[in-house]
Amino acid sequence: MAAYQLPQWAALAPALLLALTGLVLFLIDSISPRSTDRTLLAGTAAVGALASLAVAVWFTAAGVGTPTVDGGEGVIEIFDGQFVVDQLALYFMIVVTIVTALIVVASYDYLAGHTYQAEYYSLVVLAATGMATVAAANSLVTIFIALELTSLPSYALVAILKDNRGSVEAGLKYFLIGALSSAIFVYGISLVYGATGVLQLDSIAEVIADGGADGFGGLLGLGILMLLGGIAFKTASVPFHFWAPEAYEGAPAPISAFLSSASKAAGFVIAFRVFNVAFPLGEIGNVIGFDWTVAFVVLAIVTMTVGNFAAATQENVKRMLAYSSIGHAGYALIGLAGLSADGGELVMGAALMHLLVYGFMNTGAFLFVALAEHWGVGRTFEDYNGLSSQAPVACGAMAVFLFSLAGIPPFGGFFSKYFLFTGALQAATANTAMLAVAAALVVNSALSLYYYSRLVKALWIEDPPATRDRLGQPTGLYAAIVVAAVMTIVILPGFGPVAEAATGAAEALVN
Amino acid sequence: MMIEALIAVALIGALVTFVAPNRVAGKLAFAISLVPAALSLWMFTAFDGSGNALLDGDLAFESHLEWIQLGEYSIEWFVGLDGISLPLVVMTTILCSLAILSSWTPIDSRESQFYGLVLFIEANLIGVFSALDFFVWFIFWEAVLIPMYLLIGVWGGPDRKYAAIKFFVYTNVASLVMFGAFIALVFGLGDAVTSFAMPEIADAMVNGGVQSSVFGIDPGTFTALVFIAMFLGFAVKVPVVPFHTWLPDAHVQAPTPASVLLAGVLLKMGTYALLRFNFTMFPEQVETFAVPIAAIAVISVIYGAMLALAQTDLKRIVAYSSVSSMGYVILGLIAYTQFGVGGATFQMVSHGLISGLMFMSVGVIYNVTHTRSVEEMSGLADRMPIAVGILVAGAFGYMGLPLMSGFHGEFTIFFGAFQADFAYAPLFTALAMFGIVIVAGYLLFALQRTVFGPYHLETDYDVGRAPLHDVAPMFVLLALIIALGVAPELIFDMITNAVDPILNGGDL
Amino acid sequence: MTVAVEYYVLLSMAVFCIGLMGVLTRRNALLFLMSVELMLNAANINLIAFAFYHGNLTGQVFALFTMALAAAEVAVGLGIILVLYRNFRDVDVTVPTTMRW
Amino acid sequence: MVGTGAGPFSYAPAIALFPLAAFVISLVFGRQLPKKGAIPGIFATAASLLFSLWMFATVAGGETYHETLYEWSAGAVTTEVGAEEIAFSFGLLIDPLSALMLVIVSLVAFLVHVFSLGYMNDEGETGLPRYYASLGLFTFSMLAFVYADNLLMAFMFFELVGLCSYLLIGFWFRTKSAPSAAKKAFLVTRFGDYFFLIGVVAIASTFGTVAFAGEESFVVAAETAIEDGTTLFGFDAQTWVTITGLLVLGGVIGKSAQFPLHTWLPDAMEGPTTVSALIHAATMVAAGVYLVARMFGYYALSPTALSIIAFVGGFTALFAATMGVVKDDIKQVLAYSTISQYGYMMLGMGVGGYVAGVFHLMNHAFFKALLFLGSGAVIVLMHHEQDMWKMGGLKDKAPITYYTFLAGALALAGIVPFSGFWSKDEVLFDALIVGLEEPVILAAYAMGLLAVFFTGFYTFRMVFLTFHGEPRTETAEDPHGVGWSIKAPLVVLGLLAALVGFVNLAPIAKVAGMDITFLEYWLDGEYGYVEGLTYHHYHEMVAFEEGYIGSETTTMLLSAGLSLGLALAGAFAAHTLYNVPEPKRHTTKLGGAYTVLRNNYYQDEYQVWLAEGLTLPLARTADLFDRSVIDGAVDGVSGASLFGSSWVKRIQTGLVTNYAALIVAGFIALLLGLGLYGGWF
Repeated sequence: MAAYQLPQWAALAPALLLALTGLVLFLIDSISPRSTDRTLLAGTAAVGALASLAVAVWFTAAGVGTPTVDGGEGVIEIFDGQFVVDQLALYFMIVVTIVTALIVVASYDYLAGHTYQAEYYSLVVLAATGMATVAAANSLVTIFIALELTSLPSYALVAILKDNRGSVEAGLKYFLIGALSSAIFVYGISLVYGATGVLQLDSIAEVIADGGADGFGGLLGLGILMLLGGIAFKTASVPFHFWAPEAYEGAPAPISAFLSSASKAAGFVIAFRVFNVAFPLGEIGNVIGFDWTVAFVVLAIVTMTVGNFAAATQENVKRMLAYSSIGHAGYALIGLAGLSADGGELVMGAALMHLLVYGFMNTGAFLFVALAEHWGVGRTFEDYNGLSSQAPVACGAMAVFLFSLAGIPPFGGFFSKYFLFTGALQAATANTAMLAVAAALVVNSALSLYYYSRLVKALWIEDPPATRDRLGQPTGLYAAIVVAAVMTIVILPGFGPVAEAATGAAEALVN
Repeated sequence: MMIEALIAVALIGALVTFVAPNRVAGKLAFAISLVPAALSLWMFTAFDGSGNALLDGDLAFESHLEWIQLGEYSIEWFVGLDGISLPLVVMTTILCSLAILSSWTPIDSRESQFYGLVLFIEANLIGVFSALDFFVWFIFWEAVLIPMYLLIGVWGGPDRKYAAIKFFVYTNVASLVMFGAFIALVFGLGDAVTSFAMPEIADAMVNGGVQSSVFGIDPGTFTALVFIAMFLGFAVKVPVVPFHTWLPDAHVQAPTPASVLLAGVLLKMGTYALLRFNFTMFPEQVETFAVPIAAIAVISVIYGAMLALAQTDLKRIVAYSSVSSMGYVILGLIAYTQFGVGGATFQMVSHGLISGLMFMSVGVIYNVTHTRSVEEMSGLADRMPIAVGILVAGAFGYMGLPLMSGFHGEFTIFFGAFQADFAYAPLFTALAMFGIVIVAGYLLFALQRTVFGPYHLETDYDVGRAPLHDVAPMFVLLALIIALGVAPELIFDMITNAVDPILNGGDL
Repeated sequence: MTVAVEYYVLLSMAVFCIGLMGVLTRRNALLFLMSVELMLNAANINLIAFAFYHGNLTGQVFALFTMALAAAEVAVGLGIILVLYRNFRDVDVTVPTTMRW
Repeated sequence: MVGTGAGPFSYAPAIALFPLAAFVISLVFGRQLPKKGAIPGIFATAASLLFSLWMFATVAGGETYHETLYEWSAGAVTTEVGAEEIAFSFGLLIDPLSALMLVIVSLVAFLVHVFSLGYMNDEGETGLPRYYASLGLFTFSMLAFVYADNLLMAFMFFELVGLCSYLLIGFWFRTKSAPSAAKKAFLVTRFGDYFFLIGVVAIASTFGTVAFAGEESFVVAAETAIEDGTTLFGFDAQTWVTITGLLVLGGVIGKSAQFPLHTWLPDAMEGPTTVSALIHAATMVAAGVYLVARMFGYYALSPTALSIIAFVGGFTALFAATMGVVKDDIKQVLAYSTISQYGYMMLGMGVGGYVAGVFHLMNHAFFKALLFLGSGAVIVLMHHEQDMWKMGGLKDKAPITYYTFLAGALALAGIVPFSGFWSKDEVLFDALIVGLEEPVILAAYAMGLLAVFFTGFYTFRMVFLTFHGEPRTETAEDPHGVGWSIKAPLVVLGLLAALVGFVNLAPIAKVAGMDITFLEYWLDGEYGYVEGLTYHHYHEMVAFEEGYIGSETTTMLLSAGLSLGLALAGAFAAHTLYNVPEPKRHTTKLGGAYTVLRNNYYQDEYQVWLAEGLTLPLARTADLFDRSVIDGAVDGVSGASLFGSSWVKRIQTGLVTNYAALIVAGFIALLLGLGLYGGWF
């Protein structure tokens, strides 16, 4: 098995490859600062992203991170445990790199005639690097650093359209809320450190298990809550979601896609890892008086409800998608809410699946908005009326994304959403509070059905306005959209491996 | 692999049609749709199954394929046919071909997309009736929504957007409720089941059922709650009063072929699911809730018929009468006797054909008159004798005229329900039977006003004879209706053979 | 003579809350930013104090990281505030409200 | 003596299938054929007639036939009497009764087909293929109904003849009135059939069989149940039999146009006169009474049911006769007389006078067909004028029509020795002897007797107004001629009307002690018979006492003289009033009564009110309720959630400081909540 011969640190290859790509882009930029050779820049970025995707997939296939008992290579620890490369890490690296690749390809057209090309791509790739690193980070330190590595480029990216007030406003709000949240996050870290005296996740768990943190219950609990706050910001969960609608609406559409899919995923990997590894259920209950799942039950319900309800009556398509992505964050949170001392890999696995599928369908949806902005047809539902008559393929793809987001077969979103539902119900057999979550899921997906189909209606049913000049077919955007659509469809029949990987990753973490 | 072949042909055909040029789309789609029709007819002759698919009967055309391992539960591609599902599959394929034929005239825009969607629906409908793993079944069940939503929304009438979204959301919410209830049930069964295969679950339910309490609810209550939730979930699809209001809107707005499929097949999905899940897996609860359900059935019959009586739009009339007819089916199911359940299943097929015929006739009338209002036309028989002749025949079929399939369906249902076990069964039956008077009332009224009397038309069109490809499908349906009416045992035997295990707790 | 760790915690909490109040009340972007810095430093106080309390260096090291990142954050922040000023002729964070609801 | 499939009976199915073939042929090729499909119809009915006669002869030869031909549905049941299995099938039962009826039906059908050649074809009528196809379908259904061997099969063809009646009444669909009349006919009979169907279902699920004859017939099952005192559906067997019997009777009352479901028949005259003759006089309307005769054994078990039948019959006889008095339209008069005559048959059946009922059924079939065809001829003469006041003096212009019509009239009025007299007298006699013991029956008898007078009156009023006196219009001056195809059937029927009564001269037989009551012997199985379906058997079963005034013979002579006298009185009254050169509208002298009769006792009004004044508004209310409340609830839910949405999104004020505040607030809320939950403070 090739993975053997490689040195330990090579297990981080996906992240490293991304970092390398970022540096290469800087290099290109410094060689020809004025260069707007889109093909070269986008190409490099895409190659880098795809390369790291390939590596991540290869590692997974080769069984890196798979427990040796299952005939895998076992979890690989780097820098004595600051980083771990397990199934979860690789899984999320795959998600991140997929999204990165898609949006980089899409940006090829979106940034046409735009300055700061090189900066744009390098920032994107650096942010991706951060996310990939987050996936593997196993200590609050590394997590925080990787998180910032993700956030800082994102702030800049959102605001990159310097002469567009929307973009700037979005950047500002994103940044301010981001700063606030990271401050809270760090403070949370400090409190946890105070309570336990260590920052590496598994050591925290040990300390808690040994009762080293007894007596610091309140301190630890407050710390955990603050960590939760920082994570909620990344995953755009209530109440830390306020930045999301504006940021997504104002930012360039590919960046919105990037943030709402990859960045969200990064947030979730932290959540999964930190809470499962550092604060194992049951033991943590003895210290702080309750299991943190309660917090997630509340967050999940509130988040999905706020997201979907706010989305229902939006007029601006991008903003609707923004709110819907908040709603989906709520769905994914079920993965944590449903956990319990004795397992719950099903529900968490479902959450992982959802994040992967979401990586395709949501990215695709935002990329369609990017396409619409590229066409300059406008931002509201009315402006989208009857686009199908002029661009059937793209609109078909968009219909696929929307129906998939609504969780209707034969698209990937169906399985992930209904598995989440299933998982929630299974968890409910142990923890009745989950019934409320399941109920909320029903209500919300009914509502989401309404506003998603509203957009389908605009695209396919409404008649196009008389005055609309014919629309171009930008290669990159189309390619990205079509790929996303195809993946969204074929992932349904091919769900076996996905489910396997997800549940495997979850299992490794939960038990 | 026959079933896969059916579905594959329809799916591929859908894709091909979707990219085909509009001119040829209609003919192409029709040609393609003949393949599944022929195949299913062959399957009908080659059918060698016996017993009930869920209660370890011998399936015909069975096939398994490992798919997904979800925690300790496995999901597999599992399809097969028994005496209940086969007739429905055949009906579906035939009805789809005819629906395509009948849409040559009315559909004059975005043809390739239209016919593509129809074929896509066909694929899913076949899947619904043949899938035996819950998730596979549920995929097909839900996948029907999208094409129907678009068919109504894009090619529908003036108020189509409202109707489409109402249909879409309403039925999907129902599915969610049903899904949740069923999954909860599966978990409630605990280690008894290790997959979502319906036969396994049905077996666990019939022998033993839920043992330990779930969600802190004791097993009995829990099972009852699940039963109710699933019944409500399906009741929307059927639809049963008071969950029927999406139906008239959808029907009135939908284009003719969509109405044909909606009334002909989609409603049967609801009753079929009721039979497969509620009435197969919950024998005890069926007895417990017999009286209320029977009451609901009677209300659906009478109330639906009364509503039909009040309408002046031909399509609305037929739509509400479908509600009424579905009430008969529910009555037959709840009777829980061989004739009752068998008759209900027979009635599913029969009503599929007859309502299809009715909607086609109304469609043909609409094509030439461009109105569906009873007030705005009269004496059409003067101008289009053949089409009207078929319409009249269909109407009498709807009234349950002997020697037409409707009579056998209704009579067996009544007969089966009259001797049912639950309290006042004869009374309920007698009440429900009054539907046959009301149905005659509103249909004859409509006929008198529209096709008889001196020729007159409010809209400024002149009525001529309908083209062959409009009339031909109606002839085919009429032939089938009479065939099933004269020789019901064509399908009734295999149906009862598949129904018996349900009533005898699993054994043939 | 050493001061009990509780007092450090109290101090940091106080600083944190001051920063928070600043965030909530200040409309000027720069002051907003400074308040955030205060909160970060509150965290640093904690870290160092606890490092001393637990007798390991992890906290102190992490404090260094935090400062560095804070600096980076400020850099990006100032950039954004700059373009903010260019677009809105103001650094009042309550001015840009083109996107709402 | 029940024969096997061998022999002539194996051809029995053909009797019904010939007309079916004719139906298909006329429907498909009618346009191309000469005479537009009349020919196949004539040949088919002729063939059916021949085969029927053959069957008749065979039965006379002492054989009968009871065979299941085709089982179309079978399954397991749980019946009250414990039967486990039931099979629904098509089968033939050819016994004296059905054989006789076969002949009647096929004969009249044949004659009507011939008559149609003259009546329909000459007028350049359109849609003739439809006409002949419907006639063929009707003949098929009617014949199949006649020799159906089980109740369900009977019901099915009972429904089918209803369909044909609908189609034929509505033959002239371009008018407004015909379709409406057709609808009314079907609906009213359907209302009766509703009860019939319940009856069928009830009987089937009670006894697990619907067979008319044989050991496993429901009649036998019912007998045993009553003997064993079984409880059926919570009633004692006797009551349950009565209930089910009455349910079936619902269908009978509908089809045979008995009160209160008689209203459709007069309207049904909108159809071609030939149709009225065939369907609405001779055959289909007879189906009801025939059904009673067919399952007489079942009714015989329940005196209650019988007396109800009798009373309804007697009442209808009088009720309809009175209305017939004031009608001006010749077909209307005949329509009401039809209703009234079927009342007599019901009366006969109800009092256990099985033979009498069937006898009158047969006679009526002939003379009423004759009268209708005759009126058809008159209508041809009068260029489709039906108002008797516009006629007069046709006697000399159309002698054949006149004399045949007269024969029919005499039979209808019940004047010796025409057929009607014998049968009607027998009915009344049976009613009287039972009535002397049963007051209800006596009332029924009284009404029937009274009706005789009115019958005589309106019949001869019709004759005189139509044929006697001076012509009152130009068309009456020189009428349109009629061809052989019209005359021939009239002659045949005229002879039958005059002579057929001699097959059962009960009074003479009694007086002279001769064995000449052939029909009685026939129905009594002197020739061929099926076990349990004989007059004797019925007679024993019927629980009625019989009483006599003096001896049986005196009673009989008494009743005969009474009815004859009344008939003559009626005829004489008509003679004095209307047999004058210039008759007046004396009926107007009746004053208030006239308007009531004219409006048919407001029967239609209240039934129309039930349909349009009650049901329709009810339906409209339901519709309103549906749209407002039920659908309103559905839309309300979505409206509410959208309102909620528009409210929720307001949190997003766009002010970043508010966001910060909200975040902190939310965080603190979470903190407090969980803190309390976790017991930190």
